[in-house]
Amino acid sequence: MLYREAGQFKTTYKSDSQIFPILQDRIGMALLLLVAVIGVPLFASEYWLNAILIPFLIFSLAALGLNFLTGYAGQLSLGSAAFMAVGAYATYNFQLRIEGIPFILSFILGGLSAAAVGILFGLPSLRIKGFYLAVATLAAQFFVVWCLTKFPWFSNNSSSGVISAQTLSLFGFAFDTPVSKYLLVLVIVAGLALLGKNLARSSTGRAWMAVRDMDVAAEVIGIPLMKTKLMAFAISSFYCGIAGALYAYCYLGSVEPDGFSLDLSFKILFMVIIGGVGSILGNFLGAAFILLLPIFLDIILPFISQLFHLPIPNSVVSHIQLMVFGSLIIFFLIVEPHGLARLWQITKEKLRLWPFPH
Amino acid sequence: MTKVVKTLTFPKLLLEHAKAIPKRPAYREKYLGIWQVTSWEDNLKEIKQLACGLASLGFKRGMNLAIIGDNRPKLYQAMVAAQCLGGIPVPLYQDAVAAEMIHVLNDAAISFAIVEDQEQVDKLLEIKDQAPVLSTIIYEDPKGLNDYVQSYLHSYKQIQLLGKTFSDEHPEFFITELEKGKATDLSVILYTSGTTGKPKGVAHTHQNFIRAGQNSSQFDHLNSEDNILAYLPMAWVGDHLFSFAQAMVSGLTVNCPESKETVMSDMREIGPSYYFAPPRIFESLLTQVTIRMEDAGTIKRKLFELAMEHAKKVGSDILDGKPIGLIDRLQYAFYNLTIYAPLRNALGMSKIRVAYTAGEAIGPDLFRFYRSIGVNLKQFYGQTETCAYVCLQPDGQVKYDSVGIAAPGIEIKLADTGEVLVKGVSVMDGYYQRPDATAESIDADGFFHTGDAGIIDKDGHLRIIDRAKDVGKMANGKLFAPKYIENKLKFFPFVKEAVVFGDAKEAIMTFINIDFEAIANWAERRHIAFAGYIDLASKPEVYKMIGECINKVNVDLADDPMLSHAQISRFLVLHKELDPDDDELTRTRKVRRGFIAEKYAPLLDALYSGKSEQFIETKVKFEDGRDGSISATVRIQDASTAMESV
Amino acid sequence: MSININPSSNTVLQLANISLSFGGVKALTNISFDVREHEIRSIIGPNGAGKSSMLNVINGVYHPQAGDIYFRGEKRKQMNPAEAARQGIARTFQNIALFKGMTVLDNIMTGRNTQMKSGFISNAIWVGKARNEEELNRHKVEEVIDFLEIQHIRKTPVGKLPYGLQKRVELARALAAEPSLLLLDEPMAGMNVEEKQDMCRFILEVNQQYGVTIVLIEHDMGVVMDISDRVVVLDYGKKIGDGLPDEVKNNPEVISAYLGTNH
Amino acid sequence: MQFFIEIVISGILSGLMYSLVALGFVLIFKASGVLNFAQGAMVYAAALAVVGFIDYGMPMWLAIIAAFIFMVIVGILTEKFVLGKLVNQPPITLFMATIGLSFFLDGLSPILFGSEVRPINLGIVDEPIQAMMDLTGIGISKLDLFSSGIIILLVILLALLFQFTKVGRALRAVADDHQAALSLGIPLENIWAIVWAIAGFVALVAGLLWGSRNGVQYALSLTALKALPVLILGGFTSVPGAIVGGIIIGVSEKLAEIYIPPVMQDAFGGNFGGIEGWFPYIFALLFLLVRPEGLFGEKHIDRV
Repeated sequence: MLYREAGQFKTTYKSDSQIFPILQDRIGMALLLLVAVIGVPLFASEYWLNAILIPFLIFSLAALGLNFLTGYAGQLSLGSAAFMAVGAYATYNFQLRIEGIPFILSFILGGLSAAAVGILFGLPSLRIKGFYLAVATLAAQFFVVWCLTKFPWFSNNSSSGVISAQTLSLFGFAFDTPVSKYLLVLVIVAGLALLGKNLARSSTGRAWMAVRDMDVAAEVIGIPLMKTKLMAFAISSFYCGIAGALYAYCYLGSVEPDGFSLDLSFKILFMVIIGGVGSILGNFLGAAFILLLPIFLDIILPFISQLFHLPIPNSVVSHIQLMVFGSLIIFFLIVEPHGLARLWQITKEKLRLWPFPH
Repeated sequence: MTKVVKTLTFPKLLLEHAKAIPKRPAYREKYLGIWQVTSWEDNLKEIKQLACGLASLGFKRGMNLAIIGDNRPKLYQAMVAAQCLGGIPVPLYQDAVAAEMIHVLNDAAISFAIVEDQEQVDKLLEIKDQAPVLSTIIYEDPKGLNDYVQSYLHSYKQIQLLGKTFSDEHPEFFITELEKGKATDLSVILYTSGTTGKPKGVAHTHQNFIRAGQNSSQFDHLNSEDNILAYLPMAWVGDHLFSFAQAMVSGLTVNCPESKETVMSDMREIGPSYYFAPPRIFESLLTQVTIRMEDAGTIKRKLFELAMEHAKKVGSDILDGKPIGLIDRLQYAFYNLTIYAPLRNALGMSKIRVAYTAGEAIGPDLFRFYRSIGVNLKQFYGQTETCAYVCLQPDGQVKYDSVGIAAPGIEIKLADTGEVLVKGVSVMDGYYQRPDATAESIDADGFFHTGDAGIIDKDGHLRIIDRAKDVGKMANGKLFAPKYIENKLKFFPFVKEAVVFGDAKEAIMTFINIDFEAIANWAERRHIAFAGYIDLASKPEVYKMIGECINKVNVDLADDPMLSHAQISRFLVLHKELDPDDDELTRTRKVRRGFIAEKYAPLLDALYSGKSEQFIETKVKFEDGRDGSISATVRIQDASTAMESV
Repeated sequence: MSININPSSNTVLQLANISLSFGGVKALTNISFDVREHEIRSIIGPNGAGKSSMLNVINGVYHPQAGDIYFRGEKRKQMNPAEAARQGIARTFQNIALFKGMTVLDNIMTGRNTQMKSGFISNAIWVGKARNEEELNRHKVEEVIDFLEIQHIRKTPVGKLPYGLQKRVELARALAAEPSLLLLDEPMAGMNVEEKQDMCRFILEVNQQYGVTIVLIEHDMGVVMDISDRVVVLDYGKKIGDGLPDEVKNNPEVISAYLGTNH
Repeated sequence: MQFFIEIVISGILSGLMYSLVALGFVLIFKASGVLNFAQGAMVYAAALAVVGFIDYGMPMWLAIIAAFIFMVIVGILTEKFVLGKLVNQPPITLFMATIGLSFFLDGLSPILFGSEVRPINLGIVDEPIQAMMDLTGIGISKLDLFSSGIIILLVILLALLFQFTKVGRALRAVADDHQAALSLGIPLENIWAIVWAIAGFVALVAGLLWGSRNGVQYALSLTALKALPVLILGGFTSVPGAIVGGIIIGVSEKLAEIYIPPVMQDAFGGNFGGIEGWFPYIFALLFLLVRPEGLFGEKHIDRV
């Protein structure tokens, strides 16, 4: 309806292969970024920054990481949290043990460590497929968390492996206020999202999708399976690793290995499913959804209980949350396997065709 | 805007643009997925190479160059290339079958032909023996032709390479040849669609088309910022005026679609600022709109209907800049945001400044629809012999039933037979090598006899009622204007074609051709099962519905004292679609009434003899050129006539 | 698309005593034949004769237990699909093997992956090298699209396409790799007459215009006899005929094999 | 030595418990190609149902029957409203759906039957068999032995069912070829419903046995994680695989528990207990790298 595409013709492949080929989308994106960079810091409350926006961005990044592996390359992983943990702990140790290392560098190194671990646990994908692989990734989940708990070195001998993040500072500027942390996270996540999008639309991304959709055919047209799969594992883990580092440094401040449990992995998986497998945007939608849902339930359930005069104890609330999560996953898998991203896509199509229905 | 100079030719205009606006796009062509741009300076380069190449093959001043194919920059360039050498481009209808081309090739003594692709090459090879003069065929798209061995076949590229070397050897050749060109030289020969008899070549001089182009460009303030979509046959005078003459004069950009199938989407992409389409295209677009809207949700459809009503109310007045109340304006603005603008966008008409239609009378509702949603649709009048440049509708004074006022540099008057006579800049030099025919149509005072009957209303607007020769007398001696009635019928979305008979008869009969798409849709929504065209055409429901349309027309006619006697008394729905390939329509889809009367004589007799049905078998030409025949028993029905309103 | 000619010999591919079996089941027994430069070589035979297995052996999807393959004079026990692709062997599959989740354009672009060298980092950064490479290959792909006349479905997801068009897209993907040897597994299966005519036209043009050598599996005898230079006949995994179309047509063994099954 | 044997035996016994859960997975995977991650949640649900019904005042036997009925209903509903709606979806999608299902059940069952930890008393005490203790000095819990007995019984029962009943044949047919199964004149939906019912029953047994050892609590839901390595080892489709795999995992796990941590302790210092969380996975994984088709699985080729 707001789209006016007549006259937006492409005279080069460059312009034809832009991320947002339609002018109106470019404008919309620009506005969104403007709000995120200027509007939010001005108006958002501390609660919003700490409890919603920062984790939202971080989880989006983690989901993006998993989406590369599961959504694009078709390798289901249940161990994302483990790679986040590696990222967090590696970053912590680089900060701790290398005098005056720029935190950006330590983040990157953290990400790379995660990537390395990712490749290690990706190796089975060369021999095994599907469920076997999914189960195999659980090995990473349990093993990594166990290692971080049991080897005191990782947590600098703190009890039960808890680490508390050092404050990040760049050229003497310390990222210690919610706003500064938010902006830092925003920049990193936005940047990585852009790189991710480029990857997804490049030959790399196509190779991933080819392997996902039909590995035999992919091999027959000359796509090396091993390289492609391992790269997916590496890049995916790298993104998760960075997300883990941000999780520790910009969100929680101090984390313990058990914080990166199987539940967290599932949470991220759900973000991907509900957001949309094989989509960049989807990760953000999914993260927002999964994060806001509990908050929403906390608000709505007491209201309902009053409405029907039936008391709902807190334990039940958490159980209801589980149920809602579970049924939502099933609902989305049945109704829209491609998640919110596809829904958005459909609405967009409708807007483009307006006033016509199709 | 260039001044009219006695020596001005199209090649010289090319030079000017290449100098003045070298980087502006002259052509865009959707090819390999993107719009490939040819700037004016490159345009000059391309044309120079081609011209020199042609010259090196022996193409000389005064020769004619046949051009056959869809609208392609290279083919437009070929026209200029020929003109640079003092040759005359002769565009042919690309969808004509081989046999139809023979006449033109021989009549214009074509020795050189530049064609688009294998399809056209094959046609020419097929008839080469019947066109003895044809000695060189140049094709643009080599696809599928690489194993063709004929020595007289050359690819466009080859020729341009030849041209490069040639112009390196003779650096001055091109410019000197170009300078020799005079404004009074022939610039193009366009063959009339030939409603009757063999097509005649209409010869125009450079100054004819340049002046027509200049005046009309000034009339609508066209400039190098404008965009037009070139999708109508290059052999048709309209395309030559819009996509060639006006483009060469005003330097606007000509955009060529990727293929026939993609015209609509390509139009959406380009969003032309200047657009021409014959009424039938505007009509089918509207039909699509209505059909697509029918599947919309109730709310949306309601909104749409409201918007359309409001548009009917104030739309065209707003476009004509008439004073409108604030509330109405606000309403219109709201609907514009929610419906009109998106609709224009969907039709690819968002950026249109000026849109024209001509060739046939356009239905009032149809016409008003486009104007009311903010598309500045206007009508003009002209024919091949007058560069399609006789009358234009000025902005602000547009009426659906007129074709506008005499265009700048044109003088019109009516003969006492009612025939429209034209004199002025755009009148042809003459029919190519047909002084006899020329003498018939251009009288001593230099007035061209259009063969159209018309009247001039109080504010000087010309109104065409019919072909002069078709304006006949009925048995009772009263006026009979079949086309006028046919058009009224065709204004109904369900009627694709109508053929009205009654000359020297006591009653008026009509054949109806249903619009299959529209009626099929109509039938489906009423759960009327049908087996195909013939079956659908014979459905009682369809007859009933068509009957109602005809009654409306009769009521309409009754209002007009001059024509109230000329109401339709009986009708039938034809069992096959009238088709140019069967010579029932001209290539420009005008009905050949006489031919049809003969071909369907049994039906016509049945109409007059009061039968209620009639069996008939008819020859048809299938798409692939095979001959066949279809037969059906056609139902005939009486129409209810209306009382004359006094 | 480039013409890729091997001057040394005009035999591109030589299969010597190939035997292949799955578990106990014998798919191919002791089969030998050769493929010459620029020819259209057809493999025919009743269902389950092992035709597809033959192709799978040629480009290394299956690995024969016995026999040798000589490709461009180079002897090898078995091929490896990816390597075969890099050496200019492309193919289509009997039951379409397109990437369902991708658009037509992307599917065909994957055919260029072997030609695309830029690493994932420059891909991620996108500007410069990676991007130019992308555009270069896009142009190549668009040429293929133009050649196969599928402009109008460029950006449609392949899943949404009718069968005939999917087959065409798969051919496009194979052609995009600019192969010197093209393996076509029943390219016309399940097509209507018109689609078949088009497909024939394309195959012939690929063969003539771009000099691509073609190994063709096809059920439609009319087509096979029309367009192939030489024909191999398989039956129950054994070679029962080899030669010019006419020779094969009149080979009694072949006839009997076909009398049994209805083709 | 004696100690070693004791470990091995207890390994076997606990391994059989794993097998029991794995069995549930295998049944459903064989029939409908779904890796039912919710199997653990079903165990939890079943056990909760039993104690729940007891709390509602039913006698044990009735509670068990009621629980079984409950499980059957859960199974049928799952088939109807989850998997039934996901036919022709890629297996991964189905798998994720079952993850959702497990969340749903983990939420639902405590709401229905209460979430506080409760014991199940099968009347068998969890203490070593004295006689054997005296004889060999090896202590084996009666409960373990009883459980093992039950499990073996169950397996035999299932085997018989598969071999000698029409349903069984249909089930086996459906495993390798849906069309063939249809030809037996049993609609797939029914077959799947039956399978889910059986899986529910297996879950119930598992729930009872596990529950009677360490009480009915959320941890039961995690038994799924115990079964998964067993599955990689034994293959998703093989009943014997599940049994043998379970035993192997059980034994190796127990041994590892005893022998690995001390070694590491010497190497790095600190406490390295609790390796059972990951050891089975790494173990199964390494095994898989050597033999991708698993214990009894057959090599399969992609037909193209």
